[in-house]
Amino acid sequence: MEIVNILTISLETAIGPVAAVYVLAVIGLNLHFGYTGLLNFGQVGFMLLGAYGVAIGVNTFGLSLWSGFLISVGCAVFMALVLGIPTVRLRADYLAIATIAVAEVARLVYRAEFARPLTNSVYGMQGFADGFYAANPIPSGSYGIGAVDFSSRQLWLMTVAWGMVALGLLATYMLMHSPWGRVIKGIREDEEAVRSLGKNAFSYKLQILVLGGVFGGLAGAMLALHQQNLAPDQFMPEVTFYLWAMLLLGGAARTFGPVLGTTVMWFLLAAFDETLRSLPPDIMGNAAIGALRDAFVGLVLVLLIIFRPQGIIGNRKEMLVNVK
Amino acid sequence: MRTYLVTVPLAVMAAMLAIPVPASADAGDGESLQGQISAPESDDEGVEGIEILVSQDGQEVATATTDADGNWEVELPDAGEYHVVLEEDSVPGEYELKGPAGPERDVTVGADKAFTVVYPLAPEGEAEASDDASSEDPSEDPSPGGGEESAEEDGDGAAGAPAVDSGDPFGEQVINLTVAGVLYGLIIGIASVGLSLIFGTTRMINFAHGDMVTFGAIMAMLFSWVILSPGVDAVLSGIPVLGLVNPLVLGTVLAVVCGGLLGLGLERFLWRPLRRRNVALIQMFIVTIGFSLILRNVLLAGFGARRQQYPAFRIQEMWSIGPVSMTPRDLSILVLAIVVLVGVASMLQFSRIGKAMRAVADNRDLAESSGIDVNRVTLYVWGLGGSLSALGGVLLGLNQTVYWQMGFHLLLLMFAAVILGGLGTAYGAMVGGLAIGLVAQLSTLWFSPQLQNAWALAIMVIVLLVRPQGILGRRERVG
Amino acid sequence: MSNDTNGGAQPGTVSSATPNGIAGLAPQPGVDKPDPILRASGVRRSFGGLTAVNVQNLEVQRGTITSLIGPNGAGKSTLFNLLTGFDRVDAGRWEFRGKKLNGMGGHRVARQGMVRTFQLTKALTRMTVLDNMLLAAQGQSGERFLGSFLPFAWQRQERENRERAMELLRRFNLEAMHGEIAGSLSGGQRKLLEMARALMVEPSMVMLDEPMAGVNPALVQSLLGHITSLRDEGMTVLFVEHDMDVIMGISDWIVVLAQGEVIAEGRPEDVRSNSAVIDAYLGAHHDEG
Amino acid sequence: GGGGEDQTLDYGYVFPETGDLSHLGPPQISAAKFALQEINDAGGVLDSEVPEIMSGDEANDAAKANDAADRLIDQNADVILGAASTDMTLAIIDKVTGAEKMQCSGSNTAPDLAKDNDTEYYVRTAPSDLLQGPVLSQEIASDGHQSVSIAYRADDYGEGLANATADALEENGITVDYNEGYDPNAPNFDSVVSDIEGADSDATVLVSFEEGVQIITGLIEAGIDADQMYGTDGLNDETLGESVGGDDPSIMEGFKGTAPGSGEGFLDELTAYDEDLEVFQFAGQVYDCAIVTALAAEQAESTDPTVFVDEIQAVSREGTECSSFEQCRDLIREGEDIDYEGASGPIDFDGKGDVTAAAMQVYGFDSDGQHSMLGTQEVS
Amino acid sequence: MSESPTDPPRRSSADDAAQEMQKERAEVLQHTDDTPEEVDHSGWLLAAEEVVAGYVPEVNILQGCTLTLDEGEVVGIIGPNGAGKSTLIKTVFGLLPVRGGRITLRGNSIVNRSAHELVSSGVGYVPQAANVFPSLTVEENLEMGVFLRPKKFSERFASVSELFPLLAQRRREKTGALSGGERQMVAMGRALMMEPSVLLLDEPTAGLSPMLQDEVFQRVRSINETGVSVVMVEQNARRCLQICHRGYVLDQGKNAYTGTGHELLDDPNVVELYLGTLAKAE
Ligand SMILES: Nc1ncnc2c1ncn2[C@@H]1O[C@H](COP(=O)(O)OP(=O)(O)OP(=O)(O)O)[C@@H](O)[C@H]1O
Ligand SMILES: Nc1ncnc2c1ncn2[C@@H]1O[C@H](COP(=O)(O)OP(=O)(O)OP(=O)(O)O)[C@@H](O)[C@H]1O
Ligand SMILES: [Mg+2]
Ligand SMILES: [Mg+2]
Repeated sequence: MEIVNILTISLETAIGPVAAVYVLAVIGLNLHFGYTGLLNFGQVGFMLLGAYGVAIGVNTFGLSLWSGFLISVGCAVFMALVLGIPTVRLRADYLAIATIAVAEVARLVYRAEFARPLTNSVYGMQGFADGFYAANPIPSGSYGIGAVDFSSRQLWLMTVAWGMVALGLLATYMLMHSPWGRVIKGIREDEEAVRSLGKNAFSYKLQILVLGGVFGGLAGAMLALHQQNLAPDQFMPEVTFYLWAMLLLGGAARTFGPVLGTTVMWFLLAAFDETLRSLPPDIMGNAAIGALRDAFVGLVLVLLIIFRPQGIIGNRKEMLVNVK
Repeated sequence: MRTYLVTVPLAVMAAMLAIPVPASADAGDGESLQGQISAPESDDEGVEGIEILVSQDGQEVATATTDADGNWEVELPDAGEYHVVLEEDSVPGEYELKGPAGPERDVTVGADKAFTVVYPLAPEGEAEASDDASSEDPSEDPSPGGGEESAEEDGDGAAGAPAVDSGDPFGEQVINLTVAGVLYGLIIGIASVGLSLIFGTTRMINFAHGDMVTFGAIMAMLFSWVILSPGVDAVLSGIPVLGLVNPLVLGTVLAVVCGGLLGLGLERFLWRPLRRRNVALIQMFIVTIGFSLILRNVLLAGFGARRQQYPAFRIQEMWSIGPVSMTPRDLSILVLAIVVLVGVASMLQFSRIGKAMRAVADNRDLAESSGIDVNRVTLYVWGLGGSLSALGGVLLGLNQTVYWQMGFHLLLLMFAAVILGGLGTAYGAMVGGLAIGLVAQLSTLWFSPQLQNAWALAIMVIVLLVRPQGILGRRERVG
Repeated sequence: MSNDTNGGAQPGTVSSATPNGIAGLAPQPGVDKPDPILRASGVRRSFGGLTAVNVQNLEVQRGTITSLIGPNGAGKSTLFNLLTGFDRVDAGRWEFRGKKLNGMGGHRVARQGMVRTFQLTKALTRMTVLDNMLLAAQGQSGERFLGSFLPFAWQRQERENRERAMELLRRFNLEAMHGEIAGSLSGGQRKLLEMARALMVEPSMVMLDEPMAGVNPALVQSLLGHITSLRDEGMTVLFVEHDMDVIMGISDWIVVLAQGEVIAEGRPEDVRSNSAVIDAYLGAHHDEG
Repeated sequence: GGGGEDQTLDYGYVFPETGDLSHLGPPQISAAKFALQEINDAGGVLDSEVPEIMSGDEANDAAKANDAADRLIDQNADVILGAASTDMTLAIIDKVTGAEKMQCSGSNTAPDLAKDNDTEYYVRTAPSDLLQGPVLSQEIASDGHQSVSIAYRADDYGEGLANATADALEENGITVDYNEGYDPNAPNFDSVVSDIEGADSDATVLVSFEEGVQIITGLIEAGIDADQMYGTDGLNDETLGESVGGDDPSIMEGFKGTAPGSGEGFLDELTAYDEDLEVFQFAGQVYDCAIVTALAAEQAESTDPTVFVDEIQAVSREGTECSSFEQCRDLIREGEDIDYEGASGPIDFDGKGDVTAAAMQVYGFDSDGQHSMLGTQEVS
Repeated sequence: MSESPTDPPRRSSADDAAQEMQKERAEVLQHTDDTPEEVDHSGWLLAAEEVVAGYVPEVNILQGCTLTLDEGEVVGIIGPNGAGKSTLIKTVFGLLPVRGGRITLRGNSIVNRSAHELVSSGVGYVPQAANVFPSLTVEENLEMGVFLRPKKFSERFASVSELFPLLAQRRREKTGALSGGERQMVAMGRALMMEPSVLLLDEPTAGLSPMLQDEVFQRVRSINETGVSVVMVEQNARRCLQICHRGYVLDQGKNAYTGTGHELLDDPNVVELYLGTLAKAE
């Protein structure tokens, strides 16, 4: 396949619906880690709950899509509280493992056989997104500039998802440039000091945990709508690590970090994948190609950090102080 | 539970022979219905004289009566659907029909097929209880209940087992699972000591640790293949000492060396340069993710996706030590793991280099200022961590199977073990590993095995809530 | 060593000017004060076998500078931790401005108007010095989640706070550093920031844990001036320090802690001549004056 | 590529190149390529050569599978083979069929798929578990076992087949003492072994892929003989004897299982085509997918899926039997109504795109531990 | 402040950092090459001349500082907070990269020597903050002091615990739990364990009770009498200058005043700007 084609596909991926979904989740992570310093390694858990919120709402309880969304948000809030109330007092690295564990337990429970009536266990859920696409105001067809084009369904999804992203960015910006955000950043540095100044660090941590979790939940919900299908095993811990990579690539504690990191990462991944696939098959055998592709993703991550440790728009000075 | 097999290993063979020769399927041409009705205590002893009625579309096709061995057979005219009824009146008084399926069955017999219809019997009066057990949804009926009952009613005494019934099956299962849990826990412990050490000295969460575990296991596998390959084998058996050594022992040693070298190489050529450039820890964490992807997939490409077991360690006979039974393989894992763990913990606690490692963990600059060559110590830590993870991999591979994701699948549990034990404590990984291993295994007494990881992780979270600093960790003072 | 501290040019360093009703008090451990702002009794905390704090009765007079001195490990910082809700007592009760504080979390204690600094400084490393200060301001409407979305509602307040913060920073010689991130401050500068930040809260009582250790003497002097003037404006100060010149120069009242217990209390001159204090703390060198 | 614009029939696949099920990828990929080669050797579809198959990786990850499907649709694939796992099929089915592309999977066996599926663009050549369960159950019954423990990998594959088997067993009066899933990603299966040992049934059924090796080993060590164990297609593996017993594969003597069939002749040809293949699961079914869709296009004289989708059922049943692309194509050209008899079975689609009949193999291990076919059974 | 999304991505990339490192190393190497000519050019035991150093790239905290130490001397460094005193010590001790200037020990350049190498050639250092290993016990902390000569432990331990009896009493306790002053004792104790020939102390008396401060000053004096040369940063400036042979006043990364201890104590400018009038030395 020629280079133009590769670039088009990569570009489509970078601005496409999946990228938007990931940006949402990364915005949540940025609130958690970037600004508050909470090592949340369970963001995928929020996505899981959010995604299943919609699906369960629509499929199991027969609610409307919008109530499904409310359930998503509700589930994310619930998880944030369940996770937060007991664990936010943990040391940072302990919290990291605790969040991973909770997310993983959630996945295992959602896929367990006893959860079948609610989640359809390992079979996952389908057919809950019709309401969303029925509400699509964009006439069907294909829209695009040049070779980059999207179907009306994709476009509808992208409009909603990127719309949420815009709201998320706006919220991040407003919050973090306000005294509220200052307290949050203070907590990142030293919770005890903040408490000694009369701020209820616990409550702030819960607030941000809920807020970031809601973004994770919305991301999950949008992902569910995009795929029109859900399976518990797509919410493996690795997803969180990709989110982290995107956040750090963009630059933590920057409003636009999540957007940049995510789109650049998706672009690279897609370009890479396409290039490999466009090679004649005799260069790389079938068996090895998949493995090597994943290995290359790893290599890209390593190189990105080596050459730009603070991220695309990160602040190197802050990073240096962080270590010393 | 078949303890008797364990107490007398040779009985394994006897037991195999004792299993009844199945009534032959696919016997002859043409369609037929058949079955064997045996007495509840014994699969051998048939029950004679039970009548079976076969009909099709309400028309009687044939009847049959069980012979002395309990066998019955009905030739059918054609493939198709038949209705089979067992005359309950013909069942001898001391037995009754067991199970929810009841005396009447509708069966579909394929062309040229002999279809077997099963009518299990139970001693009079006991059928009710077992009806209840099996009528429950089996998935909601965890093993111990079901296991207990079936163990009692089947008896399976055919092999002439002494005292099968005297042992409490649930108790035995507890013992079995405890042993398995301890073993599993020690393996997790060994594999995660390195993680704990590395985290301790560099504050780095090494996400690639699981793949380093896999690396060790696969290296040992490759080496033992090489050693077993005819040419090398011939050479080695020529050398007096090496000839006697099990190939895996040599393979393990080499794998541990390779693991160590991998660790050393990583520190020297990746982490040290990154640290020099003041790359923050969280960024390094992403690098470990990247490296983990690379290593895992290179192993996949090189080794393939299949599971393998170490040659010459596949199936072993159980040894029994009191109520506990385990294979010699598992016993050696147990012993080796304990020795290594205690060794490492004492090294950390008492030796000079161990103290230096802890000092570096606390404060790199100050350690440097005390005359400790921090870079060298970090190098040692990575070397040691790498070798221990490789050893953990070999042990896990011995106890289970070797495949490209084995360590990766263990990773979360290793993290849990390290955290649970308390970071930076010498015995932390050991205690944490044991706790995780035991919880994972024992949880299956009550819950489905598919949730065993969930329980292990949940326990970790719960313990952290009570002791945020881990089991052995100590709280830091404020102000 | 001479203790002639009155020679200083700074106002208010005169310890004899005790305007706050403790002039006539008997210098006894645990003596009741006429107008205590803080009153603690039976406060006990032990770590394993070690009883770090065991204070039978301690009252701090409103509007004074009270110093808490004692040998290393006497339990001063631990007492601070207990009183301000950063550690849990084994036993005891204490009240501040008549309100019982037992079991109250650190932030709620601070909101009551009792603010402390930490001996091992806690600068908010990756925030600027100014942000460190602004964080300390109380009652900011922009610190509420929804409030933060209404900039026009909090911007005025923010401006005022900023002015006050700059004013304080000037006092503490940190004005030039206001835009730097706090992580790049030197050891002494962190102490200064810690203290300035505590004052930014505008507490009714400030508890300073060795604020002057590592601060340049010339600056110490001007800071003491500032603290006395705050006292004169009505603030209560509880002060832990090992620098006798500072202690003797500024304190209205001194409490001596040793092995967790109050062994002496009194005006500087009482304490200086107390033989128990000399043995336990000051050492021979200091009784020359 | 394709659709209505040009005359080539474009194939793409979504198979596991990476991820947990990646060992299932190579046989399916090879089978698909082999089928295309056969088609091209016979002159292609509608006389134009079928282009190189486009690849897609399902990676056992719904997001990646989606991506792969998106891309294939983007590149105008007419027929998408896959996905291999039911999960991943569910992940992409709405997208693929919504875009009016033909999707055919050779390995989706979950019974519920037919129930949920109301599109004509999706067909599967793999038999539903509802067909396999009873065969396995009969095998156990005819061996005289009256109580059974079932351990299955807790995923869409294992749970469906285990429950289908359990139902069939209980219907036939056999007690199911234990029927539990285990986490296929668990690093340790000792507890599964211990549970089965504790249940003390006459026979054990393992619905496993490769991790079954580990459980079998444990069971044998615990004193349970291989002839009390039954497997499913996941364990239908020539090398199982060596995997378990090493130098002494005879320890597997008596182990039996059932699997959807792939004709022996076909496997020989496939091995000749791709010598590196170690696993052959579902190769025949995928091959049939490729051939049957090509035949439908021939019959409809169009490579547009919206047109040839209507012919899929027709070419698969009722008519003159034929079993290779060339043979069937020639019959079509002669105007005959054909009935494609595939490498894996009769391939007769019902209205829901399920095969109504399948060849089920019973495999077993002999006294040398060698894998052998004990028989084939057509079920419907 | 901490965020400016509108900023164009900063040019200082990883390359900058790499370049920075390289530049620094190149300079370092250049100096090493120079050393043969410089051997003994000054005769100082320890000499840092025109040192330039800093933490963040492009920001120099030290802008040409000079510090010399003769055999058997006690040298004090005083100055306002943030002057760069600690930075100077850290740079001399090899904990910060040197960006310019020379540092020699007994005439040999030590510019690119790592700290642990300096320790083995007889230099000891007590940092200002974070000067204990919190998760090690008191005893283990002290052991770290004699890390390179473990055999000496018991002998040295006896003499250190004579100075700070508390250390012996609580030898099995984790340092992390100790009070600020107690930690300071551990830190001092660690340095005294070393028996170095050059001792760099950064505010050794901060947080100690007056009695112990006296002890420390006396002890510094007495170990100096045994031939150990000491560099001491102190905010307890008067006391420090009283026992120092010479003193430096640092301000804003540069030397402001230099002289013998008493010269500085008597210099009205120094008193006004750096010593304050609150306390006067006897
Ligand atoms: N880790 C750091 N990162 C960046 N800049 C720093 C760092 N530490 C110190 N600085 C800068 O270096 C300057 C000098 O710091 P240094 O610690 O040397 O001061 P000092 O003279 O020891 O002061 P003090 O008496 O308060 O300890 C400080 O003003 C600060 O701006
Ligand atoms: N978390 C803790 N665990 C164990 N012991 C502790 C803990 N916190 C304090 N201690 C002990 O309690 C005693 C009192 O400590 P504290 O910090 O209150 O002393 P201090 O009076 O502030 O001393 P300094 O003047 O040296 O700061 C010390 O001996 C210390 O070792
Ligand atoms: Mg203190
Ligand atoms: Mg300093």
